[in-house]
Amino acid sequence: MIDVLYFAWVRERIGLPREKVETSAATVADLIDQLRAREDRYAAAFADLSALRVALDQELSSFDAPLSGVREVAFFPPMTGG
Amino acid sequence: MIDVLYFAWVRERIGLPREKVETSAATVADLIDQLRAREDRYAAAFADLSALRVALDQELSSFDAPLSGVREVAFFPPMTGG
Amino acid sequence: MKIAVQSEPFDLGAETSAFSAAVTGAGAAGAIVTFTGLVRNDGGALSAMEIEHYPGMTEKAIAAIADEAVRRWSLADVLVIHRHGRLAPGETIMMVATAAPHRADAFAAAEFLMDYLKSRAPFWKKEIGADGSDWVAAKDADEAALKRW
Amino acid sequence: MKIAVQSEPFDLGAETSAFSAAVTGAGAAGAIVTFTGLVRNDGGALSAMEIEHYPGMTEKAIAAIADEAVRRWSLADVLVIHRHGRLAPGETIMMVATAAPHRADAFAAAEFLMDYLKSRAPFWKKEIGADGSDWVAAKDADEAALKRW
Repeated sequence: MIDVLYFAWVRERIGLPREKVETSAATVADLIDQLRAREDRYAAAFADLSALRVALDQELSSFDAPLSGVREVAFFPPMTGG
Repeated sequence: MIDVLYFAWVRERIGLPREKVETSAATVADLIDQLRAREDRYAAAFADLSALRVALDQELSSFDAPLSGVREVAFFPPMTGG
Repeated sequence: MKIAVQSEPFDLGAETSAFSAAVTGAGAAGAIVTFTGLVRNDGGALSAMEIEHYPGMTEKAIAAIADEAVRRWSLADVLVIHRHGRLAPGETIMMVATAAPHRADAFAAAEFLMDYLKSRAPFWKKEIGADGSDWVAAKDADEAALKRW
Repeated sequence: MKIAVQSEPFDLGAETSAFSAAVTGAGAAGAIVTFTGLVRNDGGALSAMEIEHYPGMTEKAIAAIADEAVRRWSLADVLVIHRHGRLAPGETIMMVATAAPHRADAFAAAEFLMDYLKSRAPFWKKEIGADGSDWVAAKDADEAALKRW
């Protein structure tokens, strides 16, 4: 079980801010494939990975990063702070 | 008659902040030659022109600038504001 | 070093005074730079800005950016305050302050902090206007700005 | 635009607040940068700093520099305060503030103002220590800094 968090328009498209996901995905990309297959709203949120960023346990990471040992995965658009 | 002002170490070397000078100098450089010839303290103050700046009527200028029409000449070291 | 992530407004003048008093007491600082980000009015089209963030990660990301600034430049102190939640036009969104012996370091560190906070701290802005709302898109220029450091 | 040349201390926090309030009321500013110059302690060697200036020319030179900043960048407002006379370690020497729609303009204009105030406004600093006093020498780096604009 892994905590998956969504922010900004990713949260809005998927319709929830966080959920627990049962997964044996080896990498972030594998997890995305699993989520995309669930429902259209997931497929829509993950349609264009170039518009997405991912953080693993609150550190920015990449889509090919391994998930082993990771407790929290967050998906969000490019940040717009400051 | 022209007002001649001195600032910072130029003022200290010459020993006064301002004076009126009777001059027919055509340029700043001519005026400096006239002042240098007066006394050692002027010669000391104007020994190294690369360490000096000049303003004519409160605008930064150059040593070869003409003095015609100028009422106020100021000599000082490079500025150190800010 | 002070880092604050908060929904409450902050008093720019009071924060600037307190930051300045702390570094001038120590005596090593000759230069203080502050940057303040405000919600622009945009000709009245904007009624509010909503700022979402990632609690937990936000504080860590800002601390990492501030630590990097302290490593790169000779700084006497660093301050970062960033708000989240709903803000009206004219309200302060965030501020950074840097203190350094020399002005070049204070300016460079403040610009570095801003460039990184813009694109590497987990905040997302949504503009709320009369005709609906829209997430602010990240600009290529903001990503490009990181390359100069 | 506010330009002040004065011997009296100024309140950095209050000046920053007032500058910010004026530009946020207008609504066009998204970014405010302030720079403050302080008398450094230099390890206790400095007992005071004496700042001489050229009354009359000082105000004109600062106004010309500020006007040039307004010509070069998109600015909502500019503030310059510069003190003269005898200052103790830790005291504020001067400040500039810039307000702009975007942060790059606010930063660039503030750095431009500082570079020009440093070498083109008629102020001269003298450091007064236990072992006597010395005029601060202009740095080649300060003159070189003007070339980037």
